[in-house]
Amino acid sequence: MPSPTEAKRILEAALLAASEPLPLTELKRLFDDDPGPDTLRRLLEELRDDWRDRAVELVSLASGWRFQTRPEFEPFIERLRTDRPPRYSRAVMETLAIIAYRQPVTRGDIENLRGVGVSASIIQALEGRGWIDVVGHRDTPGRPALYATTRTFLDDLGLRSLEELPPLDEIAKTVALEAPSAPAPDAQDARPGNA
Amino acid sequence: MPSPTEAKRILEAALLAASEPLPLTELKRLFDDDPGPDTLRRLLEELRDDWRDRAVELVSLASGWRFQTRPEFEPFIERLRTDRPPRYSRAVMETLAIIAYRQPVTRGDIENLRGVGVSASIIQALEGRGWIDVVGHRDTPGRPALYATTRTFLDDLGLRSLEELPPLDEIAKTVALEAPSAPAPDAQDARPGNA
Amino acid sequence: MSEIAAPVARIYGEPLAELPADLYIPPDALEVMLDAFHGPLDLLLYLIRRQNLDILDIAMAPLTRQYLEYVEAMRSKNLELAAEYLVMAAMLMEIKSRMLLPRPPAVQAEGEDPRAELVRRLLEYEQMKQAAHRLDALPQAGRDVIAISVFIEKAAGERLPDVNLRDLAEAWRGLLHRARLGAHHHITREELSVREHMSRVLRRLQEHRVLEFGELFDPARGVPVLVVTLLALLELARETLVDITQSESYAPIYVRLAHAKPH
Repeated sequence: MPSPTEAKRILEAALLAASEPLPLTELKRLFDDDPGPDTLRRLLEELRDDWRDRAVELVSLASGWRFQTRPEFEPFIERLRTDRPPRYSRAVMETLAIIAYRQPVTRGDIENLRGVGVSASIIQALEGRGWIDVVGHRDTPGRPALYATTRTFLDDLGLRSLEELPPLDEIAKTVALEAPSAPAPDAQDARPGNA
Repeated sequence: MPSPTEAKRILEAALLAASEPLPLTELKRLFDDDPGPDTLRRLLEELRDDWRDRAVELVSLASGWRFQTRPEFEPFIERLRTDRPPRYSRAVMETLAIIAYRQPVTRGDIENLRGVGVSASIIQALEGRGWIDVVGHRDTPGRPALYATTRTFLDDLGLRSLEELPPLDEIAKTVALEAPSAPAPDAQDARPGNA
Repeated sequence: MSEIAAPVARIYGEPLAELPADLYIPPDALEVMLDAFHGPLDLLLYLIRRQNLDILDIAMAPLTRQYLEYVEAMRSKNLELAAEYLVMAAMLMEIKSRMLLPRPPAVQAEGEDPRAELVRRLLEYEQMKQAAHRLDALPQAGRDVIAISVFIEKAAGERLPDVNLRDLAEAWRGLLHRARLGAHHHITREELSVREHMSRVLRRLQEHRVLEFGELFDPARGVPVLVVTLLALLELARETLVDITQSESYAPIYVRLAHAKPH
């Protein structure tokens, strides 16, 4: 465990860099030794106090902690918000890509491919946009919904059919053939005798 | 014009909330009375100093100023990330280097230099990332597209201008070869005094 | 396990039980050779650097010999050899032969070493290789540093993001990088078209619950669409997403969503 100052520095960077609120269960993974929820909470409260007089604040929400601008500074920030179009997060884009290329797929299929959970809000964002919908249910336990892209998706992307999507093997050629970085910092790569 | 402390607070909030680097011409719009570029730059430099010992830094890039995490802290932040962008293959990076250092170049120029064909997917990968774009066409048969690097390329690599690219290794300007009439059995390193 | 049983290569038709000592190719590396070397210039540079030869004074005979050994080794493994490698082989042999020829004084006066063009290209390529390396070592936004963009409380007037095909390709590239899907997922245009029709059939079955087999086909859209629709139906049946039933021979065939079991 690093010193409290160093720990706060790491927490601050992680929270500023995050695109979604981070719960304690996530934040503890920043450290080799789990500091425990009490220490973590105390550090976060100290960090919140450090930011007390700034135009950005650290807040604790139902889904975790996040930095956000203070409402009273919004008018200033509003002056800079020209007509830059907002962007979907990588998670949303990857989910959309999987549904487009592998349809019909369940949320479980998407999670398998992405290697991480797919939150309900991602599916909702795409459904709300009218780009995906449920076209059936797989006949397995839980009868999970099968998602597919819609006509609107094709129209909004200027496509006549899915066949006009960029070919996947072309995309594959540009990615470096290296082992993906192990999720755990000290993962042993001593898996015996398999490729 | 607010007090310097207040002005820095507003600048900090705007820069922390921005989704792209902000140039001085944008930042001045935060204030009712334009503080002028010199004052603005001084405030930004002070702000950068205020952040000196943190895991996040304020940097000046080709398109403006932005807050970003320091590379040394990436190992910590990586533990929470599921969305690392790809590491590009050597073919992609070599193509990028040629475009960066030799721009504007055609695909044919790149192929000559690398000695192999450059697939469309490599160009697409770099265009898709927003790192290169077409800046014109060479007036030769087929009118091939001329590629150059973009401002986003500089921003993403932490540079303010192409002049900040890592310097190229010196190559012998004139290839002064001894002209042996028979093939030398072994390489003699009797090159007369050139580096 | 350093034992090599079968001939690893054929050099000029002669089986080679072991690779020559100065031609170190890991036995299983030939397959990845074309990936490892990015073209003939890259391979030549490797050969030159491995022997600490001076690029400015290349000994053509050993270099040409080694290059040809590599090319031959790749060919003997029936690896698809890019034309560029053969062009380079021809160029090397030409330079070598020109250097062997005695040159009349008049020609020598021009002073052009036959290797000059090759050397120029090698140097230029090596320079760019190093440049690529250094670019890759720079801290890269998204990879080594993250741009900060905190949530703006009380965001006014929501605007929907635009998405284009590049964004989609970029998203897939990220997936590939992480999950290494590359090896197993060759989705061709034909497959994509089948998957599109799978979704279409499921959508129609949702509206109608049960459809007669023929109702799913639209002859007006031409033979290719009929074939793709049939393939989509077969795939849906295989994935047990639809039930296809027929009570007796020549009776109508019905298609329904798999879970909508009749009672």
